[in-house]
Amino acid sequence: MITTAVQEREHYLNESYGIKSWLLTKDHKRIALLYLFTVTLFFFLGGAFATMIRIELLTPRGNFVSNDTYNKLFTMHGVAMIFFFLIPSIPATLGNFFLPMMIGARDLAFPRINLLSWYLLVIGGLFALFAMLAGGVDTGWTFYTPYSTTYSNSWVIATALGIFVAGFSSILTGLNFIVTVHRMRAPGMTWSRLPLFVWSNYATALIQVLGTPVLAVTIILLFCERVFHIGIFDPALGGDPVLFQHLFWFYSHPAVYIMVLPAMGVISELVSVFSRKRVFGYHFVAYASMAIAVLGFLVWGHHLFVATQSVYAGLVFSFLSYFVAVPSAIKVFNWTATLYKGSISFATPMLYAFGFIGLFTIGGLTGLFLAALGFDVHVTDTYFVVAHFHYIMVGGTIMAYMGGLHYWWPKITGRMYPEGWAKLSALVVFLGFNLTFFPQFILGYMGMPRRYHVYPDEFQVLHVLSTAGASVLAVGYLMPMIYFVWSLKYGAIAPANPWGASGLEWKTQSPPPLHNFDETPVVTEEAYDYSTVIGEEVQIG
Amino acid sequence: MASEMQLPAHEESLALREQFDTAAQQKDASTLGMWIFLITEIMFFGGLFLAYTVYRSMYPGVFAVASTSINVYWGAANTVVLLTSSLTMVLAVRAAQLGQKRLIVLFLILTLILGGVFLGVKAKEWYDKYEEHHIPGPAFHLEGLNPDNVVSQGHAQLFFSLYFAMTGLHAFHMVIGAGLLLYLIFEARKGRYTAEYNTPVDLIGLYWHFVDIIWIFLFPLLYLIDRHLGK
Amino acid sequence: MGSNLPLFPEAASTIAPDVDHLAVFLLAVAAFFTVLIFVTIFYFAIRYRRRSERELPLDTHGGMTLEILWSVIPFGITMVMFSWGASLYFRESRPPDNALPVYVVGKQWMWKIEHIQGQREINELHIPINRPIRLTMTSEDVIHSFFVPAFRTKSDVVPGKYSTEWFTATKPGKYHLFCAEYCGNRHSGMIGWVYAMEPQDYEKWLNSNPPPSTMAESGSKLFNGMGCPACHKPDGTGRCPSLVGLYGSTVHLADGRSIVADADYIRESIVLPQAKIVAGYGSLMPTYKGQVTEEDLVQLVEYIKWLGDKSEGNKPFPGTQGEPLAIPDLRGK
Amino acid sequence: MSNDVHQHIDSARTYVLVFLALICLTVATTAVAFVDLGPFSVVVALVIACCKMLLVALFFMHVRHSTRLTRLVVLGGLLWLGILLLLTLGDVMTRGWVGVPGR
Repeated sequence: MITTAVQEREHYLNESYGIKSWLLTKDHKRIALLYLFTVTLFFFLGGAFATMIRIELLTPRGNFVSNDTYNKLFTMHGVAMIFFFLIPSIPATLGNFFLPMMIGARDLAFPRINLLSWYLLVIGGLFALFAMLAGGVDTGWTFYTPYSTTYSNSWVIATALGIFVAGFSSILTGLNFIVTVHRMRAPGMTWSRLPLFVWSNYATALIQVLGTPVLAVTIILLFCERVFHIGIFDPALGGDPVLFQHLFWFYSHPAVYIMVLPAMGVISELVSVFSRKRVFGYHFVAYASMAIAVLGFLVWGHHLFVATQSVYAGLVFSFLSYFVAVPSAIKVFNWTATLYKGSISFATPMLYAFGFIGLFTIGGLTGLFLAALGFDVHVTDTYFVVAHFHYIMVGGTIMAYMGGLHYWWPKITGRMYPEGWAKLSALVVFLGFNLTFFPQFILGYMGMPRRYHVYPDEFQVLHVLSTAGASVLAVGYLMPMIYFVWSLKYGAIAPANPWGASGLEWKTQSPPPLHNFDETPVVTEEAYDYSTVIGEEVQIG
Repeated sequence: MASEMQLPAHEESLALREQFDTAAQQKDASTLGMWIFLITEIMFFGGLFLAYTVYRSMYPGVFAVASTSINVYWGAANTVVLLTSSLTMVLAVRAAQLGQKRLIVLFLILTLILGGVFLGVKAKEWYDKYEEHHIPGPAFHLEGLNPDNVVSQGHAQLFFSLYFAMTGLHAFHMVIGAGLLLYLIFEARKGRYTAEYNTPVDLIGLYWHFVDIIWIFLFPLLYLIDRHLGK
Repeated sequence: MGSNLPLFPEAASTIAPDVDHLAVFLLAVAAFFTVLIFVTIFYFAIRYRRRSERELPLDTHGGMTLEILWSVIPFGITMVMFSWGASLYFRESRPPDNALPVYVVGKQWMWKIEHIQGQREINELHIPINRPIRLTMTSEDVIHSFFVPAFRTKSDVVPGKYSTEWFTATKPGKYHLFCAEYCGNRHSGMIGWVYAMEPQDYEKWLNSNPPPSTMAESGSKLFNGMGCPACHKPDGTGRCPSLVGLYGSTVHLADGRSIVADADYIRESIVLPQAKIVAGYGSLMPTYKGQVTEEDLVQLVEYIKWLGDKSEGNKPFPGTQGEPLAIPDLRGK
Repeated sequence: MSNDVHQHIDSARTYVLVFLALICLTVATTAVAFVDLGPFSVVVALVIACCKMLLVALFFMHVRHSTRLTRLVVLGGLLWLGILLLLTLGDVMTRGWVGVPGR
């Protein structure tokens, strides 16, 4: 009965057909799917590079690829994953799709700019792909001068241009989100009623808008220096390579928060829905997002503790770095407290949320290690750092991204994914992830430098463990790819609100109609009020 | 809200896009969007201002000598030209707010001409720099202020790299602005902008003034600071 | 298994045990909070698992006390981490005055090392134990990083300037030396060994590799060979400032600034002489960039450093027989 | 429906007066540049530039009549520029303070 009703109704997917209806769409939902498709491509591309890196590191000798190729592999892994997957991942797919729906809007404020930002990502991606196919780039994703400007003999310019263009995609998405949240909220949708996913995307948008332009101008300077040899960072002319690092990290440290803040937003949604409770300390979690966005701009110098930065600057940056710990801790504690006396379901998205909280906790706490100056001197530029940021970016962001995809899949596609397979894959991802990256903490403390093609024999056992974990992880990521596609045709038809969730996006049909709502919703209740969704009230405790 | 829009179909409602409920909401959103875009521009030029400040603090002497080699009178004249173009731009915005369709076109054309003059003077200055071998590269050479004053060519190149990067990116923004003005003139001639609907004129005005503000800082930093040393 | 799977690096410098103590503290805090969060989540998840599809829990409101507690307590703990790490960092940043100087020049993809006695090594560094060693380092090309895990210390080696690293080895042995900052194709081949030796073995090693001349001596030859004394006359009557007593002293510049004449200043004054003009002198010195290598430069620095001490009477070059290997106290002046 | 509730239209006279002030400041800053004020040359030049920026922003860009949100956006942008400059210069200016090269 539900089936026929759903199939007869018009929604954003069957409202028009043909390539043109997608490539020229101004519908935020379709643009979100274009993004989903694009970033998935880059995720598997980056994953392929990672696979080759891990195979190479099975043995201490460089006998799978040459050192030159290895350097290109880790550089392209970083470029593909960071600039073309992680940064656009949650905001541009899940955010694009659900931010307007969650605030009761028909679309983003600037739909044409939204489409433009997708095209910019694609153009940037094509530049980067061209560089990869033409021979690759070997500077590391950090492009440190003078190696990138003078010494590297690879496709630095094409890659940098790709990142430059993709940067504008990110800026425009951020701009669109900020204006949308300010100007497009439905009647009654006050700031303190905003879902936390909206708050965190708003905070992310601030970073995108304030940070990315600095990366853009840095890339322009890098470009000038490499092409014209004019010496803005060239020590031979009195330039300062450390200035490049300041400019680069002014963006690239906050960029970590571009990746993880939206993930935190997803987790807030998941934890609330699957324990059927309002997020504990809603206001604190919301303000924590804003605090992270602001404080994130004050700490970039902790990447430069051994880079011949002044000792006093190191002191200030270390001190400020610890301030970020507080809002992050607030979030973790509040998520945990939300579970207290809840009604906790073990649906797949919740498993990913548990995974996120655990791995993010480890990633965050090891961040405290790295902010401790005397300790950082030993472990910086080692596998300790590699492990730390993979706990944040893979254990954090990708876990949340997967959790969010499962959670919203029924809304996006109108189909349910197979729960059993999904639970299995969540488990496989969690185990594979830890096996891959936990040994790297030990490797790092033992002194294994990052970006090493060959390494001393005594590190091999840990590297083998890590590679074993990576193959498990790869299976964990391939499984959803397969069953998601499978579900498009064979999945059960999804009801409008399969989880008993309270957000506005669940108050419309699955998949949503072209303009999201049949009529503009009027909001009269706080966020995460489940009493109207679930009829019966049972006290548990 | 939406039902209030059932007014006679004049240009205002035609210009209302479907995601908005009211024209006021649309104008607010566009204005906010423009301001946020200008913030990104502040940060974009901010990187250059940072590089300038860092190197100037490291090599104040050379920067003073290099700065003195630029013709301050062209710079000052160009500042006046650009400020005048800001005046004509704001008068164009005013004309649009009052719905004076012919005046909009007139002031926009004046703004465009002044922008062109600015770029022309800028081109002349760059050409002078080329003649004087002040373009960073193998042929670069900057003379000292007197025979006893040998200038560190590397540091002087840093100054001119920044000079060309900063004035170049500024000029690039002017060119974009000129393109936007052409579009406005074209539309304004068709009588597109009225007292009710003039958001594009308003927004491009904001952009033009912003580019002006950047120049307001470039002028003293590049032309004026330590000029007295070169007397 | 123990030898096949080492899980903890050797600690062979005075600072290493202190870094390890900090590491243990950090690990304890991290383990406590990780276990706390994991256990709590597990407990809540099982205890409050959903028993019926239609159950609705009562709202538990957020509590201000809780929020303040779990903000303030972690913040307090992080401040302990900050102070501990910072004090260690200060120690790592300030070499003791009696440290033995060694010069390091990094280039793609090798470490070139010169002792002030004149011995040169590539990808190997021989040092005595229980004696602070002060590395003055620079790079000929890109950024490298001098990393000795057993000493728990590293510093980037940046072209165009000097960086400093110091350590005191405590155990004789052979320790890994890694380049930790990605530097191109054979980055992972830019490795070597640090040999920490008993003082008498070190002495033996020095004597078995007699160099043609000490660093300061080589520097003095370069200095004279390039014609520097024509202008830089020792008595200060030349067209350029005298370099006697320069090292470690405060220099007043023409633009009004004052700086301490350290290795960086001397290096810069040779390759980019116009960067900092001494008050009262014209900027007539031409650049020697391209005419001197980084290895020449460290010899010149060592020579000028020796000139800095010479005001106290004619001393032999450091590193020659019987001379104490000491550098003047920079901070004292 | 009035969509222009907060649209203030300044008189052309105001704009011309602001313009004249801007020209005067330009002349002043150019003239002062030839006078040796020591380190104050920079201060004076930047103060005049800031005044000019304020005139353009407040009058030509209508910040005077704009919403609190717009003003917040402008201040935020300047604050972030300040962060970028301040923290980086904090490093550059304090290099070598401990008397050890590279620290």
